Amino acid sequence: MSAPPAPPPQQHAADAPPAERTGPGLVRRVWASYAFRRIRQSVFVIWLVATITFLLMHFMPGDPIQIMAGRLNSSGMSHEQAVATATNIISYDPNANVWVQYLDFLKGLVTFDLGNSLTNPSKTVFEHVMEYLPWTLFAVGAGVALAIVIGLTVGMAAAYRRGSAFDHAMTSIGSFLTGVPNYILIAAVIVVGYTMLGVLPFLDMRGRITAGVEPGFNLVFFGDAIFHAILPIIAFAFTATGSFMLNMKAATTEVLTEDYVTVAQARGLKAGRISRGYVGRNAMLPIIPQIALQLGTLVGGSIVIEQILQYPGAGQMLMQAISNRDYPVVQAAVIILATSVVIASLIVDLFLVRVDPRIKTEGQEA
Amino acid sequence: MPETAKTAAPLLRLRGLEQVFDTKKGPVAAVGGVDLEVKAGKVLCLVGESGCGKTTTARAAAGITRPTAGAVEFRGRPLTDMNSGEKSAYRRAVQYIHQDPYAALNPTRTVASTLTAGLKRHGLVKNRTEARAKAAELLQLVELTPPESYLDSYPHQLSGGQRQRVNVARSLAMNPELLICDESTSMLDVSIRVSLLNTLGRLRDDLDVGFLFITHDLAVAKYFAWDGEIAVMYLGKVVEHGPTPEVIGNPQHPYTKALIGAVCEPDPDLAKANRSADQLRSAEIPSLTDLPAGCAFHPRCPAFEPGLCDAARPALVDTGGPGLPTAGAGPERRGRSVSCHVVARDITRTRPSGGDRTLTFDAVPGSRRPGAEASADDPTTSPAESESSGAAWSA
Amino acid sequence: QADSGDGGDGASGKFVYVYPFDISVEHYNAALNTGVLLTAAPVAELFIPRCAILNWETHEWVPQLAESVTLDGTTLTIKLRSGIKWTDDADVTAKDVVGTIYLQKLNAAQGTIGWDQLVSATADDDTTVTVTYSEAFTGVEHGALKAQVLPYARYGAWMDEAQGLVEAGEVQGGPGQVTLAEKIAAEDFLDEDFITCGAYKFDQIGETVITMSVHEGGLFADQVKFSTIEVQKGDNAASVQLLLSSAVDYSTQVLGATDRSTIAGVEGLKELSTPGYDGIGLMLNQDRFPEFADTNVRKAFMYVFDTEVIGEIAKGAGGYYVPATYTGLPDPHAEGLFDDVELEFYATDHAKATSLLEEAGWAKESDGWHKPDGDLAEYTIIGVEGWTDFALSGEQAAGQLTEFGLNVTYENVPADNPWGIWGAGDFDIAVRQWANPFVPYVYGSWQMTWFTDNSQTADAMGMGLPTGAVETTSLGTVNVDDLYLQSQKGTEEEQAEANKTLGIVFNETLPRLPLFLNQRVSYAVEGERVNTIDPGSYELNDIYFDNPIMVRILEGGIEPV
Amino acid sequence: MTDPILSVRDLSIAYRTGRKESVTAVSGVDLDLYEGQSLALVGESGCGKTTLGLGLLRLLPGLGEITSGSLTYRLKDGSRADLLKMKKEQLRRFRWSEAAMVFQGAMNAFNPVIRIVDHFADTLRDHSDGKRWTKAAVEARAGELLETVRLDPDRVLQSYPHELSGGMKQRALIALAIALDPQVLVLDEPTTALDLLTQRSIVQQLHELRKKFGFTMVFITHDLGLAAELADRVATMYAGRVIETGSARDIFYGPRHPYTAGLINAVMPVKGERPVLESIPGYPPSLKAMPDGCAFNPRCAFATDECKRDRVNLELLTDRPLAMHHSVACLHHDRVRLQRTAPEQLASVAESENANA
Amino acid sequence: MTTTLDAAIAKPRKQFGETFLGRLWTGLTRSSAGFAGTLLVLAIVLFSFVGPLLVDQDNPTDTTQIWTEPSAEHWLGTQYEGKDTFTILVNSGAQPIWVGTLAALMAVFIAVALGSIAGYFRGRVDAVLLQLTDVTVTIPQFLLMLAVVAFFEDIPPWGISIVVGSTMWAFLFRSIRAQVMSLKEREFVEAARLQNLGPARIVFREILPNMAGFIFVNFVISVNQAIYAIVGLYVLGLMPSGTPNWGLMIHQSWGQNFYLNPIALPFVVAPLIMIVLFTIGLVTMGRGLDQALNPRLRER
Ligand SMILES: Nc1ncnc2c1ncn2[C@@H]1O[C@H](COP(=O)(O)OP(=O)(O)OP(=O)(O)O)[C@@H](O)[C@H]1O
Ligand SMILES: Nc1ncnc2c1ncn2[C@@H]1O[C@H](COP(=O)(O)OP(=O)(O)OP(=O)(O)O)[C@@H](O)[C@H]1O
Ligand SMILES: [Mg+2]
Ligand SMILES: [Mg+2]
Ligand code: NI
Repeated sequence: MSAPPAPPPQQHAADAPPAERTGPGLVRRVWASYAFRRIRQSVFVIWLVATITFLLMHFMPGDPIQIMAGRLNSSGMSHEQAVATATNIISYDPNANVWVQYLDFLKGLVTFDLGNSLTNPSKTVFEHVMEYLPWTLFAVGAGVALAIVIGLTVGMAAAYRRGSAFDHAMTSIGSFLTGVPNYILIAAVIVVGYTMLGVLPFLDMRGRITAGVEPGFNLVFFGDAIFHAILPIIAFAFTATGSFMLNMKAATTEVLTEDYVTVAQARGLKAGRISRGYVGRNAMLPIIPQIALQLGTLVGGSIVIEQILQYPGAGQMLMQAISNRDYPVVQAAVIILATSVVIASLIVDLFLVRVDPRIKTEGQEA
Repeated sequence: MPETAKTAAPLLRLRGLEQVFDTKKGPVAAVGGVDLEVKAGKVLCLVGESGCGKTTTARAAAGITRPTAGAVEFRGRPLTDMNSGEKSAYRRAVQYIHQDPYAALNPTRTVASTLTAGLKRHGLVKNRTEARAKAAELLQLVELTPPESYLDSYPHQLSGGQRQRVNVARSLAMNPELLICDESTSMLDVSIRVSLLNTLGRLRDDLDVGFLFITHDLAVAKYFAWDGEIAVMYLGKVVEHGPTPEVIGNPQHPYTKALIGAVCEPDPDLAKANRSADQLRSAEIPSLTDLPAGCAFHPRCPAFEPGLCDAARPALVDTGGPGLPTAGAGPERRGRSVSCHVVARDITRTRPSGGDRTLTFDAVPGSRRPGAEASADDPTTSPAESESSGAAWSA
Repeated sequence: QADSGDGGDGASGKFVYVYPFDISVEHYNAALNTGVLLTAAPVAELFIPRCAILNWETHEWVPQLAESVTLDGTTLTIKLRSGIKWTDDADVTAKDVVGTIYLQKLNAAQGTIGWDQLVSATADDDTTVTVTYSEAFTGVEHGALKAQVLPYARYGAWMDEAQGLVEAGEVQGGPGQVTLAEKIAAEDFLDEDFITCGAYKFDQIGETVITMSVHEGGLFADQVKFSTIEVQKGDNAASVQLLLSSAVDYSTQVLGATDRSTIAGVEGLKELSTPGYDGIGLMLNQDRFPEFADTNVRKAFMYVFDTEVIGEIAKGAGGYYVPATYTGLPDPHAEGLFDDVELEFYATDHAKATSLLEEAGWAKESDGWHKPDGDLAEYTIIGVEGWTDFALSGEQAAGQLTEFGLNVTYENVPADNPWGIWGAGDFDIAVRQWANPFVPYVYGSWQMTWFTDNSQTADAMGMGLPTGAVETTSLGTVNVDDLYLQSQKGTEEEQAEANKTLGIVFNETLPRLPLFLNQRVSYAVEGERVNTIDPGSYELNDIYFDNPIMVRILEGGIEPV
Repeated sequence: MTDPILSVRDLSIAYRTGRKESVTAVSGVDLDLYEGQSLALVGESGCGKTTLGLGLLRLLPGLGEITSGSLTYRLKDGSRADLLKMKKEQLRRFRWSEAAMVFQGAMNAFNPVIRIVDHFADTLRDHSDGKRWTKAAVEARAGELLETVRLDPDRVLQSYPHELSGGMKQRALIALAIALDPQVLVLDEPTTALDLLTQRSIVQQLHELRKKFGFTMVFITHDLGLAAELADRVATMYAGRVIETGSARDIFYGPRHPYTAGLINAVMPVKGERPVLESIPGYPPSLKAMPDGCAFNPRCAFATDECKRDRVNLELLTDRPLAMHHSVACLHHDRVRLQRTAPEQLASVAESENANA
Repeated sequence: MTTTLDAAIAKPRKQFGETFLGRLWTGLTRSSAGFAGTLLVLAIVLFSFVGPLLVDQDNPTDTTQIWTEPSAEHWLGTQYEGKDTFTILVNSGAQPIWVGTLAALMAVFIAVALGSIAGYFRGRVDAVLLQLTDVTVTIPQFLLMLAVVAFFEDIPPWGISIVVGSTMWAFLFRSIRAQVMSLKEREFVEAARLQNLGPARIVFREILPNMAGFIFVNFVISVNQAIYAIVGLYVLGLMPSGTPNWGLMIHQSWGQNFYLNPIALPFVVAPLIMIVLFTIGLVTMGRGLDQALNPRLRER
């Protein structure tokens, strides 16, 4: 028989709840280590993503000089001169040692200095990416925000009226929105709104802002930025709205069957309090991680949307950088995107801990 | 009671079984040193509150988990020493029946295919026809007749009791010598529970199958293990162990007493009479990660004596018992054992020469029937200590 | 920039042009040859002028910053106009021009006609620049005259460094040049004003619109009739839309057939069509398939094609023209040169193609044409991913050959480095340009025909086309290498003679299969803001290299309503 | 005492299972509950106990529907009201202040993301009738209530539900249930998921609370022992119907329905000798395929053709006051015998009680 | 006794309604929406695979017939080369459909294989695979595809399937793994383990059949996602433009501004409608299946 453990402090108060023994200090310690573990894991994922991106870029065929030369050539420069011009701009050594490059790259990663864009060497890659990314983040963010507002309310309403015509209609719309590619939907919107009906000033809406509007903290600028971003926002909102709607409906349906909701009704609580404090709050919990996931996939999927909508955001830039073989930009963009996805999910996790008290003590499985 | 003196090794023996789980909150000693044995055709019933380690013990006995210390021996052979042939024999001889009859059956497979999978796998049948015939036979054995109306059913087409019977049939397919039933009847309704227990009892008697029977329901334990033994577990340890009629009718450990006292009997008059029965000092079970010092039960124990109970862990000591040899703590020991300082002390104090058992605290609360006081058999003991095995009403 | 309102005498109104710029990546460092805001656009003539512009019809220089230009033997004398000012108020002087020339010379690719031969440039005084060449040449002065002149005030340090390097014998790719190029590439001057000396200067640079106002003291500022030039950002789609709503006056975007039909109904729309100096043709890899050496086979292929259809599909109606002669020269070059020779004209004629192939020993069987050695003839035509006219031409050509019974498929190669593929001879048949879009000198076409993509070195065979000794029926064995030199450097008569001979050789041996020539079409909307938009005497000028409308604006030949 | 506090007449409840199909989970139930009584609803799993319990407060889930009957309560102000005719807001006010319910598996009765004290606050505030419940007032009231169920308010109030053990949650829920001093308390299997010892302490507390507050109780369980422990009266349900009602002693010592008798025969006692138990043969019918006549007839030893033909209604067996009657729905109730008979003196007690009535 | 046993043996093993296919069938036909979705999918598959056999494949370039209006001869008019738009449309569905299906098959196969391994055996393999999915999920899918497409230059259609499939599996992997993990802990699996049925048999006979519905539904969803990705690649113009297909039509419509021209609308709209119909079909079919095959929904 093993030796008995050191006697704990005498504490035999009736009904001493188990949590008391762990004490706040321990909880905080565990909590801290959980956060630490999550962060360490995130850093590892970012490193892996960076390395994979580096390798992909490194072994991707195609020479940025030749590609730029091709562009110059087709815009009216002789082939020789085009190559010379491209060489003048792009300092790129295709034969450099992989390891040296990789180590440089890692060093750059740590020091946040990934060098300059190949095709536009006067800018650091971060500057370059930041030129575009905020616009996409703005559009995606606004789209997701819109989707959250619409999707969650409609989804919840549908769950409340399960089986009604409203529910069937909304569920169909939700499946439609999630099922049909968002770029197809937005293309259809353009064709119908612009080409067929002529009510959508699509061509004026392209780009980020209208000429003459100075960026700044004023209504005109924001109004204009929104005017230009409205189609991307709608496009991004499409899928997200659909999936939030369906998920929210499912989650709400699930929560509605929970005992505590029935109990709340039995308690004669007001309907509004039940739907907000009891149903909504709990149904939201599983949606929150999906919001982060949606943000990630939408930013990733912005390539096609921005292409169709001619919205110069991160997707277009990425596409451009890839076809130009502007490796540093691609790397930086991917790393920034990956990092933001990772950070978003980290934030969501940490946020969930705040809104769902159950996680703090039990759910450390992650 | 077919008596004693079997020298052969018991079917299953647990020796100092310990199971410590590593959890985020620290090590959890779910089972902390359990010695038990089950003999062929006999029932050993394990009872105790939720979380006391019954399932963990059973799973280790079934070889599902590997204990962190101690040994599981099958027919005298420790599991760890077995070669693959022995191991597979052991696997077949020891079958496990789960608690939840719904979850234990694969919803995508028919009864027939559930029953024949093991048969086919172990080459116990030659072909499909034979397998099916065997399956039908098994269904009859567990009283699912006519078998053909069940063979091609899916689990969701069966009721809970029927499913549990299929589970039993599946384990019988392996010709088991030992059935480990983990709360196998607790999800069933009373009437169905009885009939299943009766079926299991028939298997025990007719097929000489041994049972490690786990339940938290003392009534079930009493009903099914009347001829066998009961071991009461508390926080990973056996606190009382003995023949069923003894343990139920004359519990010694305060915990066992509390358990028996807490049972609600289907008898309104009896219930009314015992309404004011004693309470434990605390209703909460301590956490396994943070066990109280000394006797793990002391924070709740009505017989708690400061300085004695919270100092050291009590050992499971033999207290003897009527008609059972008290000497020789060897494997053939059939006496009662209790792990309680107070009981141990009182035995040595009042019975230096081996007299009668005496307790200094209230005996089982709640077994007093109005007007039944008169049958107290020993005026020197506490007035509460009343009936031994006297049945107030019988069949 | 303090704006003075309208500049030139009586200048008023607005001229709107559309061009796909992108201020989020473009910069103001004009010493860099690419990525500079609007300097590659035709509208650059209006704000960052050159010494002279070429009149493509007469091959005469139209002086711009220069007052006069004379090439005397190997010496080019540029006399600059005086009194022209940069937007930073400094005078435009010879020093600016010399510095510009050295920067260009140092950064120019080796082998570039005009820069290779340039020895030195000197500022004789404030307005006189003398450029010395190592040898005389048709169009040798092209590079020096057509460089956009940069202000010494901003680029002086680099200009001096370039001059020093050139004088030290440094060429493009040398270590000094590379260092300087990197230094230049790392600068964008986005925080400073763009210093220019043209008739207009930047007023507002917005994301989608750039406006320019008259730059008093700038070149021709007194002549221009518009007070504002507006450049709308727009790719094809946008320019179509802008044209539809008459929001622009002039567009040089290359529009497809569909776009053209979209805008057809716009009021006041004017198509300005100029014969191009290049076109699309096919290269046959003679190194890989010796049977292509047989001129009968080449001719047979040529007779199979319905080039009208191919041009129509690839470029749309009006976007192409079928050459008047199959001499390897665009119509403006060929005009009058071959009046006295009888040239074969390759119009669609399957019967003729059949007989030519049979003559070459080919035979048509159920599975297609078989080569003289009995093997089935199977070829793949390659185009370039994303180069739509190539892809469409290649697809159509392959389709037509297939219809004729040849097993020909079409495939795209990535746009990474098609020159690498062509140069290496890594193709059966490739879609490729023929003639030469950049300069209106005939030898450019010959270079493209015989030498570009045909270096014939062991690791880069190209087409595998012989040039030292070419068999012809009417002229016997001809040395194309020699003739090519004559067409560049000889006297005018010698050049003409050589060109004529080479034309005949081309016509008989078809070193490339010419499918069609590009017609350059641009669009103007008249009557909205602008009276008439007309190229005037610069009808033949290429819209990208010496845009006639821009010259006319500078001359004051185009006026607001 | 003549006026029942709750009166159920011919109550039927159905669940929609498909677009056009539905199953009747509770059919034609008549029940009267008199002030201060505690009634146990017993029966096998799936017989409709929970459904009936929920129905008593009109709390049926979306797919459930009361298809017929009436449900009248005598309210605190003495008036009677038919629950089925109440408007939404009326119903809301009725719930918890007139009748509260403690649910099966109280584990999930609390909203996991808000603290216990907030549950009290929500309840009190939504039934405040204009009174402002400050935080302090809520805490004081909740603390008081928790103390009546022997919970430490300092600890429990600020806890999240998952931080409490099952027993604590159950007690907290009981405290919450009596927050508005309801007249009727419906408890659905309040102890099923709990350990024996915890169960015992809860039972104890229910006794105390009942003594203190005197509420009327409907107690749903399939554990007959618990029913014996807590109930004054017992109603046995089988396949959606109440087939026997009577005082606890009637039911436990003299059941008159073969099913009730079967149930009691199948109960294993802990104390006393080990009897040989017999089970009721067969399995309960599926709601979708109810046998004609008496639903129990396929399992019944006494079944005759008549049983298989006609629905059998409750029949009053005694001429005691209505509050204490014994009724059974069986044509052969006189043939039903409990296998183990009650001890003589007890049997006589039971008989005398019957005789007195 | 023997007679009853014989009777038992003689009984047919399974009724159709209880087999997986049977449940699939009922799932597809039970709800009218699911049935309609299935019909829609079938219709488009037929249109795209059988249609080309029925339609005259001779669709010559005809410069005199560019952008004509729909007519009896040209149901959807003609396009920019004067070819019949309808013929192009008929030929455009096959590739996205089979490439998408192949990609989905691949994604599902990888996800199921790796997911079962990771979920069943856990341990280091699981940790590595999880890390891998973390990474794959973190890198934008399109970027991965772009890189691979660029890497392999001239990529054949089945290659695209592989590319798309191999970037798509990660999401499914997680849910399969989670399901296997939870199923593994289910008591019937433990029961099978106690009967020594062997890991392969347990995974394939005990665990996977319980996920068959889930897997199938996810397959349908994956087809949808694969088509999203593949058509997207075409729309971006990154794919060889050989065979006609919906994505290419959209690419041309946008790249060459056909969408601005009302006369080109049939050409522009036709592929959009086809994709919308096909995806709606898949989605409703998936929902119908989900209802039929998801045990949670089924047992209600
Ligand atoms: N895999 C495991 N990891 C960590 N702790 C475990 C594990 N399995 C069981 N435990 C803990 O061990 C203790 C004993 O559990 P066990 O399941 O054996 O109890 P039990 O007596 O069967 O309870 P019940 O009556 O509820 O079935 C519990 O506290 C439980 O939380
Ligand atoms: N939401 C529902 N939809 C359809 N049928 C239901 C629903 N809820 C319950 N039922 C059915 O109604 C019958 C009565 O169920 P109920 O929950 O009232 O039984 P119970 O007596 O409380 O059983 P238990 O003892 O298991 O709690 C059961 O047959 C059940 O299957
Ligand atoms: Mg257990
Ligand atoms: Mg219930
Ligand atoms: Ni003790």
